[in-house]
Amino acid sequence: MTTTSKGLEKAPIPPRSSQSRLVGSVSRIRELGLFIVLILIVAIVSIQVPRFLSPSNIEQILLSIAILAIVAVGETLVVLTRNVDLSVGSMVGLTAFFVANLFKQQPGTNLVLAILLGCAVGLVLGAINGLIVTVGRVPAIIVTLGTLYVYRGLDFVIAGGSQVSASDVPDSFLNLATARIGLFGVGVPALIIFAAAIALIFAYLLHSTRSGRQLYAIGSNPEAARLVGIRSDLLVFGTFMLSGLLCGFAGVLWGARFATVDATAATGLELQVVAAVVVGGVNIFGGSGTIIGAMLGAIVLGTIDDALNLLKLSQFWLQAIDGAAILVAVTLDSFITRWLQRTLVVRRQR
Amino acid sequence: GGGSTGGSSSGGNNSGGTGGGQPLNITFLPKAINNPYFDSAASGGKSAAGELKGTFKQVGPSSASASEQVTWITNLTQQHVSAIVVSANDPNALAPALKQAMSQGVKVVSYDSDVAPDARQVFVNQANAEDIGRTEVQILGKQINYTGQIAILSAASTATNQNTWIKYMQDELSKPQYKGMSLVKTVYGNDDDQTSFNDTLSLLQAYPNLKGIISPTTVGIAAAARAIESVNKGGKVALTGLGTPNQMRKYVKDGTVQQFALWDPGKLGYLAYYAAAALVQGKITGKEGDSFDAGTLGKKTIGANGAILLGPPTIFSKDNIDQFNF
Amino acid sequence: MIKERAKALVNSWDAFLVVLLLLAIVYGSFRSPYFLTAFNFSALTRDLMEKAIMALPMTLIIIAGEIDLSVASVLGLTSVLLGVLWNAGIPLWLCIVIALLVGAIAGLLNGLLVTRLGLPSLVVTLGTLALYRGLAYVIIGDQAVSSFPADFTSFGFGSVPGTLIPWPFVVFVILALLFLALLHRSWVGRQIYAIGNNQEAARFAGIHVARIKLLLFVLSGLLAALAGIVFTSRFASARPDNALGFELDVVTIVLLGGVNIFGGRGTLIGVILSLFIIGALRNALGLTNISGDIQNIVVGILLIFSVLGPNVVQRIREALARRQMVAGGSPKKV
Amino acid sequence: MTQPSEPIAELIDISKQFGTTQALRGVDLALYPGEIHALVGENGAGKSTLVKLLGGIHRPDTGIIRINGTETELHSPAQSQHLGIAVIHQEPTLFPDLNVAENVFMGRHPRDRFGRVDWKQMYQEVERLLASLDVHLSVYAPVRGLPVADQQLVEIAKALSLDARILIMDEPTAALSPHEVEKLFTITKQLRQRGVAILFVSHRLEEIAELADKLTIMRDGVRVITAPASELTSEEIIRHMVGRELTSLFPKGEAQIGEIVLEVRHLTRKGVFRDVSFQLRHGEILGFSGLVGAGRTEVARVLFGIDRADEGEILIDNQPVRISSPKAAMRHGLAYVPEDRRQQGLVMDFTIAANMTLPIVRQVSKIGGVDRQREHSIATNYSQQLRIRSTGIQQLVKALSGGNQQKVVLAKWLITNPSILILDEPTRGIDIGAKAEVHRIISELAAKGLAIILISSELPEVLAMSDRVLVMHEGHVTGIFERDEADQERVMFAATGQTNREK
Ligand SMILES: Nc1ncnc2c1ncn2[C@@H]1O[C@H](COP(=O)(O)OP(=O)(O)OP(=O)(O)O)[C@@H](O)[C@H]1O
Ligand SMILES: Nc1ncnc2c1ncn2[C@@H]1O[C@H](COP(=O)(O)OP(=O)(O)OP(=O)(O)O)[C@@H](O)[C@H]1O
Ligand SMILES: [Mg+2]
Ligand SMILES: [Mg+2]
Repeated sequence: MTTTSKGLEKAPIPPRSSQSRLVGSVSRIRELGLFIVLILIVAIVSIQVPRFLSPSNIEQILLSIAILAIVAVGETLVVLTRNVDLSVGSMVGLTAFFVANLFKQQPGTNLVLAILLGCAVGLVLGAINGLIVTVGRVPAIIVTLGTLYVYRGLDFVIAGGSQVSASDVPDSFLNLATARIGLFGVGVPALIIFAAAIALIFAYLLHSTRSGRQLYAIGSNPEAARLVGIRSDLLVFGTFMLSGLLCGFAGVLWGARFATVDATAATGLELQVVAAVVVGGVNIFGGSGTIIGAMLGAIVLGTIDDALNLLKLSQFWLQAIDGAAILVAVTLDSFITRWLQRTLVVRRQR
Repeated sequence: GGGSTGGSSSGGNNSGGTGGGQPLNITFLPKAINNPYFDSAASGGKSAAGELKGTFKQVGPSSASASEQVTWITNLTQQHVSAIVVSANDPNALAPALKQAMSQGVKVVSYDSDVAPDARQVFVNQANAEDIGRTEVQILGKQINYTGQIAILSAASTATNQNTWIKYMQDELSKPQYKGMSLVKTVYGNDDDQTSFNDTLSLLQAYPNLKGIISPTTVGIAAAARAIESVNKGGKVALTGLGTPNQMRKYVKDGTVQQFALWDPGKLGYLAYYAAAALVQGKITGKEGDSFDAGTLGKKTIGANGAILLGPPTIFSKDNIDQFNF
Repeated sequence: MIKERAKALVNSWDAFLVVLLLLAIVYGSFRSPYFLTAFNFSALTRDLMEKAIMALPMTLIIIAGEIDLSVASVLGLTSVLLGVLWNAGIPLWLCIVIALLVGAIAGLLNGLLVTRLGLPSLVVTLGTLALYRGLAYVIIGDQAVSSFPADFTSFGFGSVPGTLIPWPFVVFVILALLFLALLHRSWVGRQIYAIGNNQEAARFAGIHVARIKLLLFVLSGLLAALAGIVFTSRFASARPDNALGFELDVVTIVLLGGVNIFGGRGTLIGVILSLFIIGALRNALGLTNISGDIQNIVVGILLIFSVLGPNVVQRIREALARRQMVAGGSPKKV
Repeated sequence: MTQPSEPIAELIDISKQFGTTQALRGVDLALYPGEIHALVGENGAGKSTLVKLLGGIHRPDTGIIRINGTETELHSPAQSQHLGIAVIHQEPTLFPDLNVAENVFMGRHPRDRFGRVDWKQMYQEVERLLASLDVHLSVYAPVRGLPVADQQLVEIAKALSLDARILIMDEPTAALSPHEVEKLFTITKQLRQRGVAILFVSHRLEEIAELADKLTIMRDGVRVITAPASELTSEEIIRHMVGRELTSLFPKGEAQIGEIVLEVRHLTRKGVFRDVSFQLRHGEILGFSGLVGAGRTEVARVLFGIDRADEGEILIDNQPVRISSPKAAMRHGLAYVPEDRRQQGLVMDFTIAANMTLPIVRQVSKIGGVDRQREHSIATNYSQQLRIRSTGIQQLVKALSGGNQQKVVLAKWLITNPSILILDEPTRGIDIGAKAEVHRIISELAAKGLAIILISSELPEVLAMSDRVLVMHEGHVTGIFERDEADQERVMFAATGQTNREK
């Protein structure tokens, strides 16, 4: 079905200049800027605390953001289409409780079944969001702000004051979060592998499928997307479903990792996720950004937190510096990106 | 001004108090609802209500917030409940609203976490703060042979009871037998599982030689236990504090935690309900020396500052944990 | 002219909100005998005032196409500052002035980052949400100040003598009138709408886009500080976690008020109505001891249905129109 | 030209109403393979509406559409595309965040045998396509920031890549330079040769004369006449369009040329234009000519305080001035009608009145707020002067046709009562009647002593309207010609940068 301009007079392909290619890699420059910020942080901190770069610490950083990263993948998809999903924290919390409680109520539940059920719950919640957005024509921020309250409320209704503790769930479930998988002869925590695999899969889909590219188109100019015949509603609905699905899976992992689950699990996660996504250079108004960028964003934020901890700052300082770090990171990133653009692409080629 | 306000409010009580026969319409207002600890307390309150043929209700914010508690206090005041039993997120923020409630004839009992003394009639104290603080340090000291770095994982940095306990812990640590132990850091998990969990991991990363952690909060100790276990440091880093047996059962059995303490929150709620009922029925006014019958807990007497003490906490270990279910 | 306006009002969002408010009140009075009392309305109103004060500039900021998520943190920061300064023996009026100043500076920083560096406000204020809240913790540590003079605390908790009108409500009414005039009457308001609708065209029309946005952020910081003072006074307590999470409530109020999150559309009247709708509903539910979570479910559903409902009605009407007469209206959606 | 027997697309008795506006009334139109059908008419005549019906964007209220002889309901753009209809819309509908190549192939990316997007092939295809248009545009460049002209070229490439049997172009040349127009025409003719049916909307009569086989003229939503293009003279076309005789298209009047009001010395903005110097006098119209991308807009932006100059001086009334913002520029008596009315000129959700008074909203305010009465009278006045076709000044500008929107922008700046008026493509996309009016207004303004810079890519317009013509090429001034020495050849020579012998 590939359409070509075969009918037109065959013109020779003009020579490609490397400069013109660079213009096209503006999106890559975005990530480069953030990457430099990351390197700067790492360099400065590891001079102070050499242990910062030890494998165990790196593992700790990645572990601390793994669940967040999975949620951020879904959020990125949604944000790319000029929508937003603020209900992720509530969806994670609800599925986390649902799955943990399942083990508590029905002790013999099969692990795989529980995971699937958790994902299914997330999928349904995401589908509800998607339906109201696409069929109901309600702006996503309103819908998901509403379901942020509603899903959390449901969580409270289901949980009441009860709590699931570590002793209520089987070890096989808890092992999801602590297991290690051998990879190149090293034991890598399963959580990190889950997150990395999900990120890579979706990065690939976004880059190499038509639907993936169409998400960018929708976010970039919804009206034009309609004009070129993109089925925007279907795709937007799909991204909300995926966001729900990933939240469902993240909820399962959440239960496994923290073991104690009550109705407040993952409260406020949405702000962290949105922070990671936007620090990662995904345009909050849609149309540009990548999964890799969002992952970098999460890593940068996780690294900052870890660095502050290793520098043994009083905890009272943590939040303030965390906030300042976000500002510095995005400011630096914006300067670096602009500088790179200016030096690499002196003038647009004509 | 505190004394005079207290006087006038108790004067209001006297004029309004018509003795026994008052309907018992008592509402619990915990720091946050949907918290297992307060839920246990509520079940105690409920059984007391059953014994006294009163009504029991529990309302409150979904996350520990003083301002939402104030909203609830005004709500309850307008419904003219006969008593509010409150665990304060902030001792002073609640005071004006509670005083207003008292001025309208509503009795106020604080439990678990006190409010300003002039804003309630009695305080049902779960345990002596000094005992709790010192006992925690003693337990941990024994476990780590009185040597090494330790840290504290608290709830909110502004939680009054936590801060009082921490103060006594520090005092205890300054005694000579603890000279080999050093308190390296106090962190605040805000009674949130994830925060407490991550705080613990951060402690373990930043202080690789850490020997022990005290977490005098039920949320914190459970999250810390899971965190220690998740990095396979169970048994290498000692953990103690205040926790519920149900949450801690797994970790006690697998050796991550040897000992921890808690009073029975059910009994706390039970006692608080009885105290509120006694106030409503005019059996007590909140004066030091007043005494009342507290059902299965026997006769209780009001001590200094209008406080009623529940009794010493229970220390849980492998040997006794299966006898408890809360 | 007048007829036209009346007609526009009947069809408008604001009219819809008025109906909603009336429904909430009717519902409340059926639910609880304590609802329709002066004392209750006084309490209900008092409870809303910090959010109400912050919602005023938030409305303008969102109409201008930006957002300020840091308001609740500014509230916390100024509250703590007030306490610490007061504890240090500084006269109260000076504490208040300093707190307001710091609030304005906090807003200024937001504004500068947004206008000078061109960073999206969502990201900037997400950062300062953490920064300002963090500074509150840095300043006060594990302390809390509550030793405020009675005169000060009676402002937050007291009423205009002889009435049940809370003092903070008086402050809010004055501010609301000022903001109404600013947004709906003055040229600044016109420029704010223009910026929210088409920032570039506004710039080409000689509007100082950056300056106006800066002004709005400063205003937002200033009023968040004022809300902080009211809050501190009402609870007689300066704590770093004061008003934690209020930003979400404020945004919810503004959005339910019909303000377009992408800027350019909405009215202040709508926001004020929505404020009282949410307040009345929560109060009515609270009076019957329905817990906060269920209240949240109700508010969440209300938020969604307030937009979904009219959409559905509109679509049904369009579909019917198309079916009935072939020469129907435009099927183009808004 | 032999008449093919069967029309490939047929519109029969089509009507379409928007609210109270009857955009189309019983219109018939037939497109034949291998025929270029031109559609002309004043602004708001309903041309774009017709185009959108064929594009599947709007559906007719009544009437029948036949494609290939079968009655069809075009209910979505996708379906329309599927039936072989490619549309270049009047306003570019591109994805600013995506690069040129993806814009061309969005939704139809070439795929390899695993179903993955074949990026390499896509870039090659688009490069070939652009080369065939003789357009030098990087396929990797994001569309955001491309000048309107380049965006239009991307639109054209997109439509051509569809390889459609019906190609509809709604004012494709409005933003193009003569060279690009020529290239487009060549390709259009090639397509005609291959039997594509082409519908072509334009306001430029000379283009129609060159290209069209058949002509349909519309007025107020009604088809006035359809005839072979050769049978109608320009005068007849104009008469059918406007419904009256048009006295003159370029009514350049005599104006008293006065003192120097604006002087620009060695103005430079790095990487964009260099060493631009000129003088402008009261009553003078200074035309700015040049190819697309020559830097004329950039100069205007600097003059109006939107961008900063790196070097050089601006003098107004012989005083050096610093213009740091559009507001400052307005204070110095400047006004600027930008080239992109949707992005830069209008607030779409505002009424006509609010748009017109936006730059002076502060001045029409009293203590009590904006003086609605004064606003109303000002707007009504200008709306009448410029003959803006609307339901009233309270109508939202987004519901106006392109030409009427442009008039609103013009009014908005005339209201500021400027002494120097910069017009950037003021007649782009404006119908011939309105164009004559705009020209008349420009002349009148000059006669009143206003100094005018007229940036235009339409050579006849610049030549006819200007007292002097400044020509730019790649950021340099390559010539300034007096009215009598400026002719098509000289200006084009300078515009293509072939020596600046006239300096
Ligand atoms: N979406 C819409 N809603 C309401 N009115 C519309 C809409 N689109 C077009 N109109 C109106 O329909 C009429 C025809 O507009 P159309 O855009 O077809 O004109 P046009 O001939 O293309 O003009 P121009 O030469 O200026 O592009 C105009 O009066 C316009 O205001
Ligand atoms: N936003 C932009 N980013 C990068 N380059 C730009 C941008 N806008 C214009 N340019 C470049 O600046 C130069 C001058 O463009 P400008 O739009 O001023 O030309 P112009 O002579 O006004 O042409 P037009 O007839 O299209 O208005 C061109 O090389 C153009 O490609
Ligand atoms: Mg048109
Ligand atoms: Mg230009």
